Amino acid sequence: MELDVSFWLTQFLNGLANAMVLFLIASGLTILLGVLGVLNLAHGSFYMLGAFLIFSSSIIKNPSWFWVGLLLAPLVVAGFGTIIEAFCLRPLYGRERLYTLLLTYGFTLILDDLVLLIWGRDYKSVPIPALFEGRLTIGDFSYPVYFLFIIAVGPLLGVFLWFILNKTNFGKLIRAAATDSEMLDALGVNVNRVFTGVFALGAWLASLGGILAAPMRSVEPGMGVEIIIESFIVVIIGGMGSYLGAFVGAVLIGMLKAFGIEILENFAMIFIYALVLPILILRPRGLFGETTI
Amino acid sequence: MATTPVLETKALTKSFGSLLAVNEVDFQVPVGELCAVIGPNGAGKTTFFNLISGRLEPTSGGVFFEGEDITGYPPHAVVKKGVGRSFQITNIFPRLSVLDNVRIAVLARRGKTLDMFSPIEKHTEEQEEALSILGEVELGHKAHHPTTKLGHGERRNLELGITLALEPRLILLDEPTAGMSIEETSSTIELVKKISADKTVVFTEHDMSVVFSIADRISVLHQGSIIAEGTPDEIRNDDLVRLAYLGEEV
Amino acid sequence: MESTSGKKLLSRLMERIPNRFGVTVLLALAVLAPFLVQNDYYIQLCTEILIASLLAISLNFLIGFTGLVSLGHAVYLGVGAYAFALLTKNVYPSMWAGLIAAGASCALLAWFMGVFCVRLAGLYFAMLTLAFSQVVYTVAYYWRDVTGGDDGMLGIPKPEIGIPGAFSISLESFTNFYYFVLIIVTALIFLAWKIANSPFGRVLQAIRENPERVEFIGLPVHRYKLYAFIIAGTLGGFAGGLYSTFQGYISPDLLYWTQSGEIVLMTILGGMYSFLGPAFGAGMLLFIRDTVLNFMEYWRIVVGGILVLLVLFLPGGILGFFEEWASRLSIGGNDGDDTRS
Amino acid sequence: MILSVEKINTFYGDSHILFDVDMSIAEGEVVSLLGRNGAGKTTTLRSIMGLTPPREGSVCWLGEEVQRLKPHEIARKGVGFVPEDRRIFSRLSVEENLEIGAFKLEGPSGWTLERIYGLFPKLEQLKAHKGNELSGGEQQMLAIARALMGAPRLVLLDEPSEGLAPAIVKDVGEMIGTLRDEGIAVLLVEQNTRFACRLSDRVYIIDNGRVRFGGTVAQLEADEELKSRYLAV
Amino acid sequence: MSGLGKKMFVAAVMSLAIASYGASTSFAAKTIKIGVLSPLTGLYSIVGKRTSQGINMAVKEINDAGGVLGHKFEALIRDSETNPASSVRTARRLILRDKVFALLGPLHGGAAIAVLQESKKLKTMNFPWAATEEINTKFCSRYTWRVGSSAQQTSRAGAVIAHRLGLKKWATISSDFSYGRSVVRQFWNYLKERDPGAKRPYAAWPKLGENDYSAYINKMQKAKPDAIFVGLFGADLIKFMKQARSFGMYEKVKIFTDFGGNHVVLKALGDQAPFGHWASSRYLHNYPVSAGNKRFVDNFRKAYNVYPDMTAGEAYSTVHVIAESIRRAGAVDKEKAIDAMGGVAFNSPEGWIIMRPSDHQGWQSSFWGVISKSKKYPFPILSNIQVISPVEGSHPDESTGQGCRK
Repeated sequence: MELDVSFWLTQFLNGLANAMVLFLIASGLTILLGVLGVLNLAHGSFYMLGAFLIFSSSIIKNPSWFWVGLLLAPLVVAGFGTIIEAFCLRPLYGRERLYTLLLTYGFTLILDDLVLLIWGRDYKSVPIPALFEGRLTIGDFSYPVYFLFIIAVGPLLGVFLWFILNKTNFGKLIRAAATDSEMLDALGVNVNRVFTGVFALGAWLASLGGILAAPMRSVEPGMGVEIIIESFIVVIIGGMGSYLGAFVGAVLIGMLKAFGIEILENFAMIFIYALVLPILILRPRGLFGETTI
Repeated sequence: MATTPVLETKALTKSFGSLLAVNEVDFQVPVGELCAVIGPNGAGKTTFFNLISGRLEPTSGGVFFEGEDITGYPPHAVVKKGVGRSFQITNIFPRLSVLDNVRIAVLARRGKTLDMFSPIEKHTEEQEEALSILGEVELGHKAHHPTTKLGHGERRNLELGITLALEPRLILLDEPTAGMSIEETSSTIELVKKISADKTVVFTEHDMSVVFSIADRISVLHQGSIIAEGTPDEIRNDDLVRLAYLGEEV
Repeated sequence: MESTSGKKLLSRLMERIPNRFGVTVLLALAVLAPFLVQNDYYIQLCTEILIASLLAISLNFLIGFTGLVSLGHAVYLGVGAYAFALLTKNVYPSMWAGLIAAGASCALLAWFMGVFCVRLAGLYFAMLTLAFSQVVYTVAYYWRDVTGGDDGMLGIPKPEIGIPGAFSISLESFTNFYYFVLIIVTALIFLAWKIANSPFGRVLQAIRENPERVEFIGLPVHRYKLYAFIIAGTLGGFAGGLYSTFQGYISPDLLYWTQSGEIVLMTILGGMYSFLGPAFGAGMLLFIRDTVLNFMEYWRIVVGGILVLLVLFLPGGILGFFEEWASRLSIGGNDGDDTRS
Repeated sequence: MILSVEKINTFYGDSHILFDVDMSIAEGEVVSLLGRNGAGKTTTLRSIMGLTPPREGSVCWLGEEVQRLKPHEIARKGVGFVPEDRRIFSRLSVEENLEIGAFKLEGPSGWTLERIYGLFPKLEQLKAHKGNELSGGEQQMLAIARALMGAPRLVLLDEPSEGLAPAIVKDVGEMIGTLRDEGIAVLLVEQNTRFACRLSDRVYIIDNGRVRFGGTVAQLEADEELKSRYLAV
Repeated sequence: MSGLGKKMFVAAVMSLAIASYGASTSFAAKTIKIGVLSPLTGLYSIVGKRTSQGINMAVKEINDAGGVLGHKFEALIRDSETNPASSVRTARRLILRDKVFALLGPLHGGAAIAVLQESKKLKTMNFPWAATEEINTKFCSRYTWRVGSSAQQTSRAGAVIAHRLGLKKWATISSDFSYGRSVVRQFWNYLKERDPGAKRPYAAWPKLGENDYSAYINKMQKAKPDAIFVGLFGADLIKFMKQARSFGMYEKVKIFTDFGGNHVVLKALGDQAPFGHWASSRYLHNYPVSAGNKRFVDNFRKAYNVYPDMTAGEAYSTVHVIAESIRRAGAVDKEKAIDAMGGVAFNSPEGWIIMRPSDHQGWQSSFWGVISKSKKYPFPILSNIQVISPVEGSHPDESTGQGCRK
C-alpha cells in the first residue's frame, strides 16, 4: 500500500511538471490569440530557440551558465519576436486572419532550418543545472529536484503573468487592446507597440518553456512542431485569451497524460481528444474563454 | 377584433442581464395596415424587431403570426412563414452582384436554392423576376454592377429589394430611409406606400415627417414599453408622448 | 507612351479572351503534358498535382466559397485513402468500387463531423475541424490491426478498368494512370464548378458574405453549411482514393494536422477567391518544393521565405493576383458581372 | 482656428463617403455637426481622428497637417475622442479606464483622478466596477471623463445623447457645458437637433457626405427650409 | 509595393524556379549514380548528415581508385523529410528522372517500406537504412537489400549478453512504430528462448517523438525489474536517458540500449550517459582495433573533423558493397549486379560483411559493450566489447527470407 501512494504521487507530480512546460507555451499563445487574434504557429519555434540558446550557454563551463541563459535567452528570443512582429505581422493585421497563419507557418519552416545552420545537426543535450541535481527522498518516495523546480516555476510565472496583466500599466493596455484596440489607439496609445510588446511577451514565455524543458528533453529542430499542437489543445480547453484557462487546460492535459497510461496505455492521446471534442462542441469558447475573437 | 391580426405579440419581454430592453409589449397589427413604431434611440425598437423576426429569443411572452405561435422560431423559419425584414444597418451581400443579391432571395422563396447542377443563369424566370424587382427599387440599370459601386441610398433600396423578393405578407422595415437624401427619401416613401397597398408593413423611422405622413397607426415605444398607440393625430396630441419623446420642452 | 499603348493593347486582348479560352488552353496542356515532359517522373508529378488540385479545390468549397476555414481537411485525404485501400486490398479489387468507397465514407464522415462543426464559426470552427482530424489521426495511428498503424498499408493496387470480358485497360503505366486521373479529376472539378455556379453555389457565397442575411431570406444557414461541408468532404475523399492508388502506400501521416495545413497553404497560395486558384497553388507548391528540395540542403528556408514574401506582397494568392492584374488592365472595358465570384 | 478640415474625401473600401468636406473649429468653441443617419457625421470624426484617414484633402491641427498621422499621434496632439457607442474597455475597471485616458501624456496635466472624481462624483463611487457593469449614462460619463484625462484641447463627441433617458441627456448637456467652461473646444455630432443647438456656438449640416450648411445657431434657426430639408424632425 | 514591383517579384520567383530546374540536368559521362534518401531536416537530421558524409567518403575512395569498371560514382543526396509521401516522391524522382543505379535509404520505417515497394516496381535495388527485420522477411524482394546490421542482429545479440548476465526480471520500452517494435520483439523472444524463466512485468510503448517519459519510468519502477531494455531511437533515447537518470534508474537497474552505443548519442549525453550499462552500436569507431577501422576513422576525421558514428559506418560500407557487386557482375547493369550481390564480401572497417543470399542481409558480427569514460576520448565510449557472431545473431534458417526471391 505504502508503495502505491508514492507511485500515484509521483505520477501526479509528473503530470504537473509536464503541465507547467505546456502552460508556459500555451499562456503566450492564448494571450496572442486574445489580443492580436493571431494563431502563431511559430510559437513552437520560439520554444525551440529558447532550448537552443540555453544549450549554447551550457557550453560555458561555469556553474552559473543556467542562470545566465535563463535570464538572457528569453530576452534574445523576445527581441527576435519583436522583429518578426514589427516587420512581417504588422502589415497583415488589416487582412484576413488566414494570412497570419500562413506567415507564421512560413517562419516555422525558416527557423527549423536556421537552427540547423547555426547550431549544426549533432544531438544536443543540456545538463541539469548543478543546483537541481539529485532527488528529494522522503521514505519510499523519491523525486527529481529539477522536476520540482519546474513545478514551482509554473505557478510563479502564473502569478507573474497575473501581476503583469492586472497590476501594471502594460497589463491594462493589453486588456484594453484585447477589447478594443482601435479605441485605445484613438486615446493616444501606440497600439502597434502594445501588440509588439504582447508578441515579445509571448515569445519570452515560450522560450522560457524551452529553457526549462531543455535539461529534461532533447534539443532538436522540429521540437516546436511537436509542442505546438499540444499547447493549442490547451488553449482550446482553457479558452482563447485566458491565461487562467491555459493553466487549467495544461494541468488537465498533464494529468490525462500521466494517468491516462494507467487505463489505456497506448491510447492516452485519445483521452485528450475525448476531452477536447465535447468542450468544443458544448462550450466553444473553452472553459474560461470570455473574449470574442 | 373580428379578423386575426397579422402580427400579435403577447407580453413580449426581453432582458439583457438587468436591462429590460423590451417589457411586456402587447402589440397587434391588423391586415393591410401600415404601422409605425417610433421611439427615441435605445427605446427597444430594433430589439423588438429582432424578437419578432427570430433573431433574438424572447425572455418571456409570445409572438403570433396570422394566429400561429412563432415564438422562438429561427429567422429562416419566420421568413418562410411570410415575414420579411430589412435592416437598419445596410445588410446585403457585398461581393455579389446587385442582381445576385435579389436573385438569391427569389430563388430562396421559390425553393430552388438546393439546385446544385444547373447554372444560375439558366433560371430565367427567377432572373426576370429579380430584374423586375430591381426595377421597382430603381436599380434595374445597375443589375450587373458589384454592390460596392452603389451609393448609400441605393444600397438601402437593394436591401428593400431583397426583402420584397421574399414576397412576405408582413414586412418589417427598420428605418428604411436612414441616411437617405431628401430625394431618395421621398422616392423610398412612395415605394413603401406602394408596397403597403397589398401588404402589411411595420416600420420604424427617425424622420417624424415621414411617420406622420404615411403611417395608418403609430405605436410609441419608450424604455421597452409601449406608452401610446393610435392614429397620427392622436399621437401628435398625446402629452405623454410629447414629454417622453418629441422633446423636453415642446 | 509606349507602355500605355502596350497596356491598352493588352487590355483589349484580355477583353477578347473569354474565360473559356484559358480553361481550354489549360486542358490542352494537361492532355499533352505526358508528351511535353517526356519523363515518367514528371508524368507522375503531374498526376500528383492533379490529385492535390482536386483536394485544394474541395477545401476551397469551404474556405473561399462558404467562408469556413477548415484546418482538418487532411482527414478526407486520409479516410478516403484508407477506404480505397481497405476495400481494394481486402474485399474486391475494383477501381470504381474503391473510389466510390472513398467518396462515400468521406461523405458520411463529413456529415457526422459537419453536424457539430457548422454550428461554430471563425477560429472555433477551425479548431473543431482540427480536433476532429487529430482524433481520426490518432485512431489510424493506433488501430494497427486495420490500418497497419505507423507502418501504413502497402501494396494498394491499381485495378484495371474496363468491362469484364469485353476489354480492360491497365493503369500500371504512368501515362495511362495519368490520363485516368486526369479524366476523373477534370470530371470532379467540372462538377464542383457546376455546383459553384448553381443557385446553391451562389447561396454559399452569400453565406460567406453575410450569413445572417441568408438566414433572413428564409434559408437555414446551418443546413447549407452542412451541405457544403459534405460536398467538400466527398470531393476530398475522391482525392484521397486517387492518392491511395497513385502512391500504392498510405500511412497515418496523411491525416496529421501538418498535412491539413499544407492543403490550406495551397488554397491560399493560389488564391481562394478564384475557382481554379487553389489548383494553381497546389501545382506551385509541389513544383517549388520538388525543385528546391532537390537542389539545396536548407530548402525549407527557401520555401518558407517564398511563403513569407507571397503572404506579404501577394495577398490575393498567385492566380488571384494575376486575375486582379488582368481586371485592372481591362478596367472600363468590362463593367459587368463579377467573374471572380 | 484650432482645427481646420479642408476638402477631405473619405472612402470605406470602394465606397465614397465624404465629398470635399470643409470645416473648422476655433479654440474653446462648441460646434455641432448635424445630419441624418448615414450622412457621414461619424465618418467625419473618424477622418479627423485618423481612424479612417481621408484619401484626399487635409486636416490641419494648429496649422500643421495631420491627416497622415496615426490616431494615437493625433490624440497626443490634444484631441479627445468619445465615440458613438462609448467603447468603454469592458474588462477594465472604471479607474483603469480613466488611467488609460491619461497614458498619452508625457508629464502630469491638470487633469487628475481627484479632479475628475470632483466633477463626476458618480465615477468615484463606481471606480472599482468593470466597464461592462455600467449603465448607458454612466458609460457616457466615463467616456467623456476618459477623454478629459488626456488633457485635450478639442473633444470629438459622437452622439452622446443616443439611447439615454431624457434626464440623463440633461446630465450629458451639463457635461458638455463643463467642457466649455474648461475652455475645451467640442465637435459635437448629434441627431437630436434641439439638444445640439442649445449647446453650440456654430453648426454644420452634413448630408450625403457633403457639407450643406455652416453657420451660427441663429442662422440655422432662421432657415426653416434648411431645417426641414436636412434635419426634418 | 508598387504594381511594377509586384510584377518583378513574381517574375523573379518564377525565373528562380525555372533556373534551378534547368541547373541539374547535366550528366557526366560514364557515371554510376546512387540516390540517397536521408532525413537532412527535422528530428533525425544528424543521421542524414553522418550518412551523407559516410557516402561521400566512400564515393571519393572509389573514384580516387579509378572507379568501377571505368565508371565514376556519383551520389545524389536528398532530404527524405521523415515523411513517407515525400520519401516516395523523391525516390521516384531519383529513379525515373535521375536514373540512379541504386537507391539508399530512407531511415523512417514506414517511409522505407513505402520506398522499397516503389523500388521493386521500378526495378532498382534499394538499401533502406531502417533496421526493422521485416525488411528481410515480409517486405523483402529481389531488389531489397541491407548492409548494416538489422534490429534483429543487435537485439538478439543483446539477449545473448542478457542471458549470460543472468538477469531475470525485465521491463522494456520502445517507440510504437515498426523499428521500435521489431527491436523489442527480437530481444524478448530470443531471451525467452534461451531462458524460459525470464519475466517481463511491464512493456511500455510510448509514441514516436514522445517528450515526457516520466509517467512510463514511474510505472517501470513500480514493476521493480532487474533490468530494462530500451529500444528507443535517436533523440527519443536521449530524452528517455536524461529522465531515467534523474529518477535514479541508473542506480536501480541494469540498462540495455540497442541504439545507445552510437557515438552521436554518447557524445550528446556526455557526463549524463549511463556509465556501466550495456549498449550496442552497429559500428564502433574504437572497435575493432584494426588497421582498416583506424584508416577509416582517421580519414573521416580528416575530412569532416568528427568521429564517424554508426550510420556513417553503415552508409560507407553500403556504397562499397554496391561497388563490389558491380565488380563481381563484371558489367554496369542493375539486374546483373543484383544477381551478383548475394555472396558479396566486403572487408569493412568493422570487419567482414557478407551479403547473405537468403534474406539479403549483410552477415556481420554484432557489438555490445559497457558505456564507460575514456582517457583517450573526450566523450563516453563502449568498452568491454562483446562480439556476438552472426551465427547467433541472424535468422536461424533461410525460410524467413522467403520474400526475397520475389
